[in-house]
Amino acid sequence: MATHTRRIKWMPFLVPLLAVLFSLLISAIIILLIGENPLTAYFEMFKGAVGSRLSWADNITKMTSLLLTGLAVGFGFRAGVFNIGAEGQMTVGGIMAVFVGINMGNVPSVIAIPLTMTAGIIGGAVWASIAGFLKAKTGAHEVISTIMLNWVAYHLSNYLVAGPLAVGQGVPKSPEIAESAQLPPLITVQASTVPSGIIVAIVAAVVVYIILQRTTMGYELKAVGYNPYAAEYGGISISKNIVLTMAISGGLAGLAGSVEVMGVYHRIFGAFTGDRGFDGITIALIGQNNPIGIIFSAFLISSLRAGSNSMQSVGIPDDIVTIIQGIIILFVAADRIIKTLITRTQKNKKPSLEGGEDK
Amino acid sequence: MSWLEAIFTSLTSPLFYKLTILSALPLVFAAIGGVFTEKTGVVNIALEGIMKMGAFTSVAFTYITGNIWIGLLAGIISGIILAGLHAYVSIEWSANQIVSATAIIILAQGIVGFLMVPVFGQEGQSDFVSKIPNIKIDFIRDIPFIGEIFGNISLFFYLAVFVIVASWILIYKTPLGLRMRAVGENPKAADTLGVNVKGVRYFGVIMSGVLASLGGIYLALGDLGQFQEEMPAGKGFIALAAMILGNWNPIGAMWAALLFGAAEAMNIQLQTLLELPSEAKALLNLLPFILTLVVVGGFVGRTRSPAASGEPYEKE
Amino acid sequence: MSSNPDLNKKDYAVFMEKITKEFPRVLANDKVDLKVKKGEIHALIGENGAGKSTLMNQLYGLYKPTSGEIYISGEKVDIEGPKDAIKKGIGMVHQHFMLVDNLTVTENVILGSEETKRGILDIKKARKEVKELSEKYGLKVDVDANIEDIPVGMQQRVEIIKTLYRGADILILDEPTAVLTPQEIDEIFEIMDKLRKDGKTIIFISHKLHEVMQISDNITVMRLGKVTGNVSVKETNEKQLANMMVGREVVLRVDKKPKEPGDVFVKVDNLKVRDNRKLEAVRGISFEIKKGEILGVAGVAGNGQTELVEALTGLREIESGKYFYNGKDVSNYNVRELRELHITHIPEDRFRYAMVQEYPNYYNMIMGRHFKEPFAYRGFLNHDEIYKYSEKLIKNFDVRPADITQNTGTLSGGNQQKVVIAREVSAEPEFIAIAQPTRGLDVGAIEYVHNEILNLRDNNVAVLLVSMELEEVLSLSDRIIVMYEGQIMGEVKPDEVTVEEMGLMMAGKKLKDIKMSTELESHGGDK
Amino acid sequence: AIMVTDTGGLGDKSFNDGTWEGLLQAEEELNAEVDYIISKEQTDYVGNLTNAAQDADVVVAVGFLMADALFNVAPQFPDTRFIGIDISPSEGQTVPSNLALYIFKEEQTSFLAGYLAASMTQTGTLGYVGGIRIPPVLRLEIGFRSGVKAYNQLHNTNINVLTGYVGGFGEPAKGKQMAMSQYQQGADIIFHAAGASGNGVIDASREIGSDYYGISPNADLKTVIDAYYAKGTGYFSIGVDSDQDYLAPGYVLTSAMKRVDQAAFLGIRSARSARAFQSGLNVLGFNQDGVGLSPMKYTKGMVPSSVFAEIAYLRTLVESGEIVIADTDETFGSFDVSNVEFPF
Ligand SMILES: Nc1ncnc2c1ncn2[C@@H]1O[C@H](COP(=O)(O)OP(=O)(O)OP(=O)(O)O)[C@@H](O)[C@H]1O
Ligand SMILES: Nc1ncnc2c1ncn2[C@@H]1O[C@H](COP(=O)(O)OP(=O)(O)OP(=O)(O)O)[C@@H](O)[C@H]1O
Ligand SMILES: [Mg+2]
Ligand SMILES: [Mg+2]
Repeated sequence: MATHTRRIKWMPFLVPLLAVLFSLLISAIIILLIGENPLTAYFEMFKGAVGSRLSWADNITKMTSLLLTGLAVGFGFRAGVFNIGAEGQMTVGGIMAVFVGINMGNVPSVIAIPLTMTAGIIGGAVWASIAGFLKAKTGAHEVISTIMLNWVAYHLSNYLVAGPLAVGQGVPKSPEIAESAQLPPLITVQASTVPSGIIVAIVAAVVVYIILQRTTMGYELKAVGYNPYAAEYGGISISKNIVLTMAISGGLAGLAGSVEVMGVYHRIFGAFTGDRGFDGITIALIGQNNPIGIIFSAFLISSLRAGSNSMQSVGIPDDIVTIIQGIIILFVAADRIIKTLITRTQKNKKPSLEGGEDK
Repeated sequence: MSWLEAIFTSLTSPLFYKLTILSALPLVFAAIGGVFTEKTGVVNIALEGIMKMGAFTSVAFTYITGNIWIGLLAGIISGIILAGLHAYVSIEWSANQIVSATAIIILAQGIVGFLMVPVFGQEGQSDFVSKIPNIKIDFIRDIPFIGEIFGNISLFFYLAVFVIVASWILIYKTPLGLRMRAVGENPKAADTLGVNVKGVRYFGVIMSGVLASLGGIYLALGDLGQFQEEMPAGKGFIALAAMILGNWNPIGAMWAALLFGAAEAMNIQLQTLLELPSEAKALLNLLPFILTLVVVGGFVGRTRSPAASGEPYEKE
Repeated sequence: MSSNPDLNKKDYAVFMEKITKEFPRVLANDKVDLKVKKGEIHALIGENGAGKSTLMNQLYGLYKPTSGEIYISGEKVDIEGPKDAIKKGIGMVHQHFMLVDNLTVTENVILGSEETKRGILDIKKARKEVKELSEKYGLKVDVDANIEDIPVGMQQRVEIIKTLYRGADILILDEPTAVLTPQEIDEIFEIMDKLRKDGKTIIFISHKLHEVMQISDNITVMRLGKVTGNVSVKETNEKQLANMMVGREVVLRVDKKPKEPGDVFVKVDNLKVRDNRKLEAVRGISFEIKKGEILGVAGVAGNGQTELVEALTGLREIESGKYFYNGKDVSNYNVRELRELHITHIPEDRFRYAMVQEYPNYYNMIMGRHFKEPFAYRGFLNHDEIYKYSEKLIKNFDVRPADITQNTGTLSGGNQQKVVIAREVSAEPEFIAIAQPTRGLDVGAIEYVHNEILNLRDNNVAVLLVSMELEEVLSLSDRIIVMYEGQIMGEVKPDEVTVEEMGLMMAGKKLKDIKMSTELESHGGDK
Repeated sequence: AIMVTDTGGLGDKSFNDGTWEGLLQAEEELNAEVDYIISKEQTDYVGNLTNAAQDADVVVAVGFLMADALFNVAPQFPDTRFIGIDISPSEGQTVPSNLALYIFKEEQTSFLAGYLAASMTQTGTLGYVGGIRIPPVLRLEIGFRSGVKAYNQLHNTNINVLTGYVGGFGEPAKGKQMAMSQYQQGADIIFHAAGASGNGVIDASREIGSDYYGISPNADLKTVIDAYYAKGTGYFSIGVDSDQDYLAPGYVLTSAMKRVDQAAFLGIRSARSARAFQSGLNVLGFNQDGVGLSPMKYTKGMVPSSVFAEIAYLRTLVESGEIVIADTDETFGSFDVSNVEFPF
């Protein structure tokens, strides 16, 4: 039997890599068209992303919440749930972290930090569980309910920071959480810090990976995601697992909220999530819903965004970076295009049908 | 005025019904657009991005040419192009449709942001341009109650009525519609009967581009006469919810949009009629979202999506 | 073997020459020749995965041959796609139904060949035409019903009407009898015969050799992607066909040793169960199964058997009545609780219910026990044990390819079934409910499965065997109940009942009424 | 001087653009070198401010969302002077000595807007549409209602204000519907403090107004004014933050402006002299030309001069401190100007 499509082991890495490359190429044309030099632009972008300690701090700060919301959405996808509500869950997570964090004044960090963080996780988990519960009990589509819950969370947080939680005159914002509840910075570069939240986020990714790959819980969640009928037949409760999936997914988004509060802002204000919940969808899908892949995709997007600020300094509009992101994601979606190109170049190299040169 | 009085006053005033329709209009277009694409088995969560692009392009071309009809046409074409891109990668390259649609949303945002200053000379929003005029029909205006609702109403209202009726007929009464439903449910079965699966899917996705862009154009050129970069401010996603709540049926989508619109209208009317602390008024804005949650959770429950929705169809 | 060299390509409705079809990792057809004469019923048989469907899909334009040529009525053709095939007068009824669930029968039939009146579907006319067709060939269908609401037998008939509606002269029927009852099969054969008399050519794929012998004129046998034989029905017999298919001697009769059953183990008392549409599907039935006994359940599909099995395995709520297991009332225990009590289940729709297609074989092999030692410990999966266990099962049950890491969904249908059977049989059952265990399997696999079922019995397992294959029920069961409209028509021993009596019970006659009328007859009541 | 925008970006025709105008003014009048950096998301602020601080001796930050970032970055660069526009410290927060903050007495400008609206209404009902209920918006609301209250006290009228909150700054469609609802309920002049949502309010005034006058919505200013005089009544909106009168000439009665350009210019000017730098919180009111009504380029002719006289007089009272405008719900309750006597 002839095997004529050889499996290329590093395909999972090659595809996103080439997606980035192609997008940069296409965007280079746009940059040329507006009369700028793409090489300078990309050099600046690179510098802005990883070129200095300051850019690393900026980059990692962005990456932390992206990674967590990416995990949240990706986890849901693995279990067959489209959690479009990470945004709202992150908001509620942040709110809960503030509620607990501001009361941690006399509590030592060893207790205050886990307590505040847990509050965020629970907040997000409970918020998401509403959608999970509705889906399990009445079949209400999670896309509807999470979208609605996003709006509810949004209005709620606006209400809180301007009303019951408000401090100060000009700014609708909550008070700062107690110092003991703040995440200590890993590294401080001038006013920028590399927040230790990144460690929390990476640990979360590893935990999610283990849950999915190594535990019976993961086995059951994935089974429900792939084929709920089979899961039920195998003695796996669908409704329990849907609620559980939503809770974990929302918990991760809630963690994103609390880490952002504890490590970056130390408080909430209206719309403090900055669309991270929606970014999570992108991150999850670029990372192919794989926790380890999501670490890389979060870093990719955070680097692009950090780099875009520096690109401005050489006259490139910030929107170019948004366009680059769009093109990258388009190529990730249509990874076939790239795979076809790869196999075509492979074939040109050795135009025979026979495989066998796999080493 | 008490709450009950306010609710009663509101329900008996023609304005409540007019506001309901106005809130529902953009959702109706986009949600039926969603119905078209998902009926053929392609998920398109990029309604939001297409609406934005349609809104932007229509105002941009109106601004440049001074002609609203060119603006309208350009807006629709922009929707077709974006949806066409989504269709191309989804249908030809079996792209993950959610990823692709996400890319479309981001692209729309990037392109619009990039073009704001070159086109309008400013970010954030355009100047006011002339907008698509309302249709005033005198004999309708003279009818009590009804006249206040429909006597002076956007052209898009009539367009929406046409779209609702026409899409229902198209989907449920024509060969193309039958093929759409078959392709979205079981593309392989349709294929074995010689139905052009790809062609039908292209049609569905492109129609979603046309309709979603109309939703955006209504907001910008039909309602406000201005483009704002934040448009459509989440309405594309609410439309997605309306499509699901309407069980992937144009009439259902219309009812879902009207439900949402009615809640919004009630919120607005209550704020006007009631003397409440400003906190309470701010919180009244939750009404449409909570009502939708209650309706979907408590009354509607399970909806049935086209079985092959979201799945690429490949031969061999 | 008869391949007549004198005949011209023109005399064949279908002439496929040296067809080769490669899939990424499989050579599905290897220089296959198929010659089908005009107006004949030509049977195509072979093991699971032999390449029958693949060959036919190429004839229907769904796949493009890697190489080889196709002639229709002597004319060389290049079939671009199904549309093209339909134009050339080819119709195909696929192994897996190609029906759109939420459309009506009429809509399914006209799809792709719709007629319109001023741009609007002319459903009225279409209904009439479909009705006429169904009457002409005796294919009873409810033209207005949604596909998802009609029984499989009717779905099968809809598939045939679909091809006739398009005016097909060459009909490909890929395993049309796999899911039908004996009565329905007889009906289909009558229709096929009628079609043959109308001058239509039929290619008929089946695993049931007696059917092949009964209806076809010529037979092509395939094995491992190649043609291994080409015979006329008159010159062959079942045994020879079986050997050609499998490449070895096959025992077509099961060898059941007599055995004294043990104590009553499963007891069902006045059980009532509702179906998905909330109608009562099981209407108060009672029976017992002893240890080491096979209780057969015969009946036409849709008479409550599925719901009964689902109720006994925890998948469906028991409306009323009692379900005792080993003396304990286990009514409405959930699936997991019942599995913990060593109740296992081979469901009817294995592809949908019994496996996660996207999971590798090693995961599917432990489904249902995935949380128990040795496969898991304190919530963590023990992959070493899982691998070891599934290697063993794959070897024991001869799943091909013998690769535990392959996703189950990528196996051939027959091998997917083996995975399910292997798992459920090896899960140390004390009571096993088996539904349609050999549906779609080739003779070699059937032989294997039958032996496994008998082994269970001999190991003192209580077995509930639901099958529409009368022969299967009769040869395997120790006792048989016949279900009709959710009730038991009678309980019989396989050696004390005639096929006719079974047939009458399946059609809704109570056993005691049948006995009475036969008595009347023998006492000369009917003169 | 380098300006760091908030996520609104340059070209927002609002705070960022206004501030940039202040910088340009400084370039012209003070020979300052000016540049800007646009922030796209909240996490950009710290990095952008840091980069700016490395390159310039004066850094201007725009928008209250930058408050925390600014308070973190400023101490890192003691030799650089920072100016925060529309930024105030939190309770108990000490302002670094190299940081000057500028906020506005929004209630002062909306007070005049309220008084003007009350003078102009023919129906005795006014409207107010807010965006999100945040402190500056709330101050605008209370200032507006204070203006109406003042008019009621001084003229013995009983004009009331219908209020509503859109719940967002980017939902013009909803803003418009809210305005339609208030107009229908009797309001003829609506003040908005709703950002881009308020454009819907402005559009509603034009749509309903032109329909009422029986003229085209695109009719020129003269036609609008003639129609207003012919009818004797009309429909108006009132803009906010910048001069929005031009958005719908003849329909936008006035705009309650917040002069961020002035703040930026004052800030840069003070930062460039060694001694005059006013670090800490600066609250700009009428006195510093930090707030005020728009010049009413299109609508001046519609307003009786007696109204302008009253407004000018009230403004002097506020400037001299004789009247303190309410800016909270509590102070609103006790706000009382009934003892004021116009000298004419
Ligand atoms: N689309 C496909 N891609 C890859 N391999 C395929 C595909 N379709 C069939 N095969 C493989 O080709 C071989 C022949 O399959 P085919 O379905 O033709 O068998 P069959 O004779 O119809 O078997 P059965 O009796 O089980 O229906 C099998 O090994 C199968 O796994
Ligand atoms: N709304 C406010 N929020 C915070 N601080 C304020 C506010 N109003 C006044 N202050 C503080 O009080 C100080 C003195 O205010 P004062 O009103 O005398 O100043 P002003 O410039 O004369 O203003 P006005 O125009 O109202 O007369 C201000 O510099 C400021 O620090
Ligand atoms: Mg921009
Ligand atoms: Mg087959």
